[in-house]
Amino acid sequence: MSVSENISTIETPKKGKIKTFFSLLWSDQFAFFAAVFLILVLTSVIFGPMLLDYDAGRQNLRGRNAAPFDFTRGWMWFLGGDQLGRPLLARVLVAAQNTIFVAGGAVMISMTIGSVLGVIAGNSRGRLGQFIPRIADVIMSFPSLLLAVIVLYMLEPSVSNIIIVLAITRIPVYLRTARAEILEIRERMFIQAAIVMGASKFRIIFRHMMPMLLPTLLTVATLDFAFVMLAESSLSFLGIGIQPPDITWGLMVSQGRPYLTTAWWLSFWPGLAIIFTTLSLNLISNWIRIALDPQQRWRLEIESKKND
Amino acid sequence: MNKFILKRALASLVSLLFLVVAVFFLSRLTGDPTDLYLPVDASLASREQFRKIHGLDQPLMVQFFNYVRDLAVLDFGESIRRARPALDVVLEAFKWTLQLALITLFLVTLAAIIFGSLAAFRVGGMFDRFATFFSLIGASAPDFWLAIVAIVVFSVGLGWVPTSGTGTMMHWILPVTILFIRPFGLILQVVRSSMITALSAAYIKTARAKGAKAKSIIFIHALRNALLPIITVIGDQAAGMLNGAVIVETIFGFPGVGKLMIDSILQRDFSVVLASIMVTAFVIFLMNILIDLLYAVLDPRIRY
Amino acid sequence: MTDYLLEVRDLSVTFHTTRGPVDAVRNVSWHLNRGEVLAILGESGSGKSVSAAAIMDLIDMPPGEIKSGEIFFEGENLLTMDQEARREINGKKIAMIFQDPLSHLNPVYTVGWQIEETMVIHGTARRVAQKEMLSLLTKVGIPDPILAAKKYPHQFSGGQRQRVMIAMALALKPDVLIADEPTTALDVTVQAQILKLLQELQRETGMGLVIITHDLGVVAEIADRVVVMNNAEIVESGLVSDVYHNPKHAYTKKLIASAPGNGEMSSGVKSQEPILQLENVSKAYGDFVALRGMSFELMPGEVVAIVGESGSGKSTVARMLLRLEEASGGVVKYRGDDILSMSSSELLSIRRDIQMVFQDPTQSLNPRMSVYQIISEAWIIHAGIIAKSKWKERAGQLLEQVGLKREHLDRYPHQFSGGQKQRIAIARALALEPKIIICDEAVSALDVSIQAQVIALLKGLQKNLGISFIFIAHDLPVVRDFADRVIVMKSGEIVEEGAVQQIFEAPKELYTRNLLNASLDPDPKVQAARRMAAAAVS
Amino acid sequence: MKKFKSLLLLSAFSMAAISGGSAFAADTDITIVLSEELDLIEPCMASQSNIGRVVLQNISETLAVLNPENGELKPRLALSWQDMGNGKWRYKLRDGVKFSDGTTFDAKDVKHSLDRTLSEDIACELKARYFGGMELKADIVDDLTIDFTAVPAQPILPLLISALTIVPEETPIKFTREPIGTGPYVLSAWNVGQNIILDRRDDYWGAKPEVSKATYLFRSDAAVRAAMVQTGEADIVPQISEELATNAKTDFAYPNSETTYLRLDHFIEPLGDIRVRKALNMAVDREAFLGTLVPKEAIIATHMVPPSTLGWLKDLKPLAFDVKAAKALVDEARADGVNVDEEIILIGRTANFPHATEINEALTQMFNDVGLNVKLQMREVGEWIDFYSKPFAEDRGPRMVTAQHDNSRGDPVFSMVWKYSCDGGQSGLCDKELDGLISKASAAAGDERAALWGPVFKRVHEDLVADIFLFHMVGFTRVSERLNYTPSISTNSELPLEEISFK
Repeated sequence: MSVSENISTIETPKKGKIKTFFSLLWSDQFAFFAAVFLILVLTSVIFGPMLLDYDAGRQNLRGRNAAPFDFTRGWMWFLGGDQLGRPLLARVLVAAQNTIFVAGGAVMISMTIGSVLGVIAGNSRGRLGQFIPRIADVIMSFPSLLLAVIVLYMLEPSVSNIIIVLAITRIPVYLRTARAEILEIRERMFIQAAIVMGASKFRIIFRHMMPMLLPTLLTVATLDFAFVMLAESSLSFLGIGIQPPDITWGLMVSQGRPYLTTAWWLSFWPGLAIIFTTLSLNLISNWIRIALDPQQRWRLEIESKKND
Repeated sequence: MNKFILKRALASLVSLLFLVVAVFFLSRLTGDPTDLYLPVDASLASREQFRKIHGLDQPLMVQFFNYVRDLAVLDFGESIRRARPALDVVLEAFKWTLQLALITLFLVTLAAIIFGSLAAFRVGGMFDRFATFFSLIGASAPDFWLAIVAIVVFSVGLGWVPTSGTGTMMHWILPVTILFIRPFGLILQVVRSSMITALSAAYIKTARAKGAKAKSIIFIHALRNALLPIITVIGDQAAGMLNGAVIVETIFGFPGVGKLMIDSILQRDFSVVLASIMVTAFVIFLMNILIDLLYAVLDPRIRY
Repeated sequence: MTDYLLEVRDLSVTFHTTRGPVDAVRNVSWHLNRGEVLAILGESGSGKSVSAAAIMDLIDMPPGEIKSGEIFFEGENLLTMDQEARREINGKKIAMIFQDPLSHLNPVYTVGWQIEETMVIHGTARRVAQKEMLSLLTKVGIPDPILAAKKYPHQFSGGQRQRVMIAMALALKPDVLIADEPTTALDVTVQAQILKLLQELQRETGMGLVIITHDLGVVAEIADRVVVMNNAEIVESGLVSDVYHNPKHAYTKKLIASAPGNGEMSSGVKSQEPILQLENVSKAYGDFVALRGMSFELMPGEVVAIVGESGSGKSTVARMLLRLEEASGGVVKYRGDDILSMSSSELLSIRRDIQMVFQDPTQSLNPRMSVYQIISEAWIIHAGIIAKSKWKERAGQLLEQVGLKREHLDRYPHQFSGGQKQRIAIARALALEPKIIICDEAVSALDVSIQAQVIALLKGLQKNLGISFIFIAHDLPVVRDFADRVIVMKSGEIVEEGAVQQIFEAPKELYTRNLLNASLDPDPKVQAARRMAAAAVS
Repeated sequence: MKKFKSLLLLSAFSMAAISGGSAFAADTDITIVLSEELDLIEPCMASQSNIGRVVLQNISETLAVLNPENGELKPRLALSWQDMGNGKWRYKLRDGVKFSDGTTFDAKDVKHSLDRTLSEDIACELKARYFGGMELKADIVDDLTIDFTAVPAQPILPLLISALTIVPEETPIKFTREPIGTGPYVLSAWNVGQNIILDRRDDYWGAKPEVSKATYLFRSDAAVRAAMVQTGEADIVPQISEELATNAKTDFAYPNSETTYLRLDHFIEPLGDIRVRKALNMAVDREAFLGTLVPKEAIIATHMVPPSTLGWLKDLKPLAFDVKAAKALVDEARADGVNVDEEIILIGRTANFPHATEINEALTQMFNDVGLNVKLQMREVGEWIDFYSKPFAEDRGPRMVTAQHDNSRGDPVFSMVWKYSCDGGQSGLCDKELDGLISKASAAAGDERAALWGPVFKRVHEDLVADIFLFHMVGFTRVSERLNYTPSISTNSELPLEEISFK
């Protein structure tokens, strides 16, 4: 309890920020490997379609459902071939881009809109503060499947429109989180101090409230990222999601589903990619939560000391 | 208290009306059921006859006012597909969804609270790490994939449980298990973090100074304080389940409202879509009010 | 084996933290006899609570670690006992009460249930415990115990909550009661009552009492012996009067010297055109009236202290005149203009002139901004105070002015101690070159030695910069040292108003007198004399 | 702990309470798994395959039954029929037939059945599918004789009438949920969402079938359906996917009368150009699909209708797969100023048939390989139908629509009018000569009719290269080893329990 105050005044040798970051990351091995995996995913997001688009798309009907771990056909066939004779490894790597774009785009958009609305709702004591949460209620009870059908009927089924669908459905999450946080933050003493100093509403929101809100929103966003990825694959399963020739992991899993008993690898690898990505995100978000929380942080630091 | 309930009910009613208007007009943007319902080579005459029978030939506003007028006497219209009152169709399906949701939520809550609390008691311990890790893996897998693998393994391979359908208690095991996994992971995480907060609260120190046993510290002193966020997240999950577990219902042939809704959407059976949204939204709003009341029961500091 | 009831021997506890292992206590030894009151005196961070936590098995391991030492209770070493045996002792043989009873009582259970639980845990039947609970509540002076038992902690006042805690701790008539800062954050009159209650109960049961405190007054009032701790070690121990009158260690000397209420009192400032005038300012929350028509004036360079117990409305005044809340009625004139009716743009220029320092610096500084950002924010908001090129320089000056270093500019609030944080908050207020600073309990949360330093700082500002202060406080000795004029408030009204000397030396009102009497003097002899006097009256 | 146990017990009880006990099953009871729940059990909707599989010839019977092998009609509730000229046909009805409600079957029931099906008040699919574009009425001659008159005269009226399901005259003119019929089975329970149970009738007029009771279940997932036969939960699954059909003992392929094809929009460049259409046809490696994405039992199509259909031409040959020649055709068209680089959208329908998406993907690549610019869009049925059926959008670009057409009635008229005449709802072309050929063939009867359809097929396939025909598809049925049942082309629309026997 009172010990912490004592400690915080002790001068510490300044470790580089990056080095601290890595030692904190290394101290949670789960999170470390999660980070490594996410970097791999990110690499394939950036370079996958650039390098492998042709291989991933080239079909060969007579060589379909090639079994995995066959070393004679080169590394690209290591994970086997799909139902149209395309190398699965290349497809998984290429599909990373759309998958991450869909999830990332939806999360980004819903986070932006949701938190803007939530911040407005949290800051206004009048009608608006009452009205905005109702929007969240309505969106939450509006079935996402119907929304998907409406949007995709009026627009075209494409990656960007799927993003719109998923983004709309996720707005309430951020709206509610942001509003609840703001309601709490606005009672904090340093907000009052800023008011006393004459800070404008704008300044209070962006300079004082947002930095407090952001970590919470980011934690929610990481978890939501996983959720959106799974939701996208569910939409594909129901036939109203992304459609070929676009590919995502979710689509690959749902397309491979009929072959589950005859060629398990079709849905297994992309499924594994989804699991690993969501798992990594969850682990990383756990780690971030601990690393950002001064009351929890020591757990990591003790570990990192041990490892030094 | 009564004033609070009234206010909440009124707000919910407004939301519900909003929803009806939005769904009514938006769903009609997705096309005409006539083409879907009749064979592709049906004549123009039979198309027109169909539209007339179902009132689709009238201007949209007239359709809407007719709908609202009927709704005022709780007539939700008739299902085009099933030639029955839409409400009957929905309630029949909702019964299944409700059972499935209640059983699953009961088990999830029980399990998540027990495992989450134990994980929180020794943060970073072996139990904590494993509980977290496995709950995350389960929650990260696409559920349709898990469902089919489960059928292949447990029904076809091992023959322990029937593949699908309803009927005996055994039939419920697989769908409930699959439905269990994702909310379990999520609620477990919330229980864990909420319990960590509660267990580090000052009153826990008092309880320890009193000599209270570990079990009583966890489940009596900390748990009740930690319940509020847990109930919130359970409420969210329940809302999701009440909207229908589409995937599980589809794969396991469970005649729930989720499958009904997706089918009706794809078939443009508007009155069923509207009725199912209204029924589920009504129940969800009701549940939210109950949750707010439950807050006040659990935490005496909350008064409305 | 020892003959003491409780003995701590050579205890060393280390906490593993961000910056490596930190010793919480080093080789601490003390003992307690039956029927004795021992005080452990120390400032925050001195490690004064750690040995108690070790006795009660409350140290989380990790991050804590008991490096060495033994704790004997009735001749048995607690540290080598198994968990179950220690749990049996807790609450039954050794009980503990804490500072801030609101957070230490479980908010979701009735107080009756919580008191009963102590007994039920150790094997009393629920029905017997119920009866016992009611008599305990009566004993600790809770009115209408049957009704009170069904209430929840938040429905009680601070003093009553501490009484409930005491009832809970004494339920099984323990041999030792450890009280960790039991009266901090309570009003002076309530503090006096609680200490009296503890004394009575201690005499009645003959238990040993360990009282952990930072307050010399509490030590003087209640303790037989004192152990002084600083920086994880015991620096001095002995009988209370010996230690007070003949302190041996430099730290003890400094501590006694910095006790407030001994300095010279101000003789007041010249009466002139007031800088701030409050006329009939009132505030009501629904039916509850927090402030009933308050009026007073503030002269340039004057320090007006507003004192009163919690709920007296003293903080409400500050919030009104800063427009943090809208007043229900009245006028606040700043240099002739009414603040309460200003538009937000007019208000902006007033904001520059009237600044505030809040009670808790940990909360009033944005944790995500560096010290430089915190200070320079004022200049972003009020353009034109100084040129941007000089910000760094000026911020450095301000830090030095409040007794910090220039290098501290790039650090973040959590890297400072409480006193340092409050200095930063003052520097932030000074950045705007204000005419008036309102201090809302600005030194209440600080340790005495730091309190003295901050008051000295504020005094300097008053003298050198001619800043006026409205100094809101519940702690009378501090007010005595700093204020020119004192306003005593109760239930939203002014009870008495006058120059500091008049209030402290010749209070007119009974309420003021009671307030003064209840505040504890660090000198055990003075306290003893007061007790005698009080006993003689009753 | 004790509390916890009792909680478990409680939940177990609550589960037991919701689940009904399963009844004892006789070994002549069978279970059939359909792909989706029936919306209705309405005899006049029996042309919907899932309804037909339950209703047709089990609950409701028809006057005659089509033998899909040779296109002949077999008497069922009618004993005989004859053409009276002027579009009138006289039917002699079977005597001694009773409905399951005990009433006797006679001409009044037949008339009511027709009137009900044609009624303006309910939208019967039988009417839309078979009785559109004509005036049809029934006149009772005597109790067991009835006349049907169609204006204009329908040479294939008996074929059309064979689709009519017979209900008792008491049946109200609105959709029923309790169908009464003359069939060998009676609907004894419909637990919505769970199952439909048919029980064998003792007072059926014909031979007593072996199956005593049939329970219909509904599972939309093919893998689950197939697994249910494996686990013994079901006996017949009419539709499983080809990958799952791996067990020769239980899994049977049958032609399902569906034909997959790509409808080309001749009105829009470059699809208006025959060279481009030819190139598209030559780009498709149909052989490569067989045994991969399309079951090897499927037949490469040159017609819109399956081979068992009247007038089918054996000697029509598909355009051979030839990438080089196709490219040359495209280049030729380009040289003539046809905008062959225009993006052509290929519209597929999700879950239209097994592997619909993959087949469309594969087709897209094949088209692009011959130098055309084809992009795939998979749409859900409600959107897809807007592209498939008229009216087409005014400002549309070049489009191809993948579709599957079902003609199990043995006569091309059910296909060719709608798909190829200028007024046809799904026709992508308008060719006056073809229109003439179609109307001539439609008006003819007997052998002449068969002969007249030939030129129509030829015109479509060879002269116009109208569309891209792909395959006459097959379906797979999984049948439990304890049953004797062989699926046929009609399994797609009906599943008569009387054809099932036990080993």
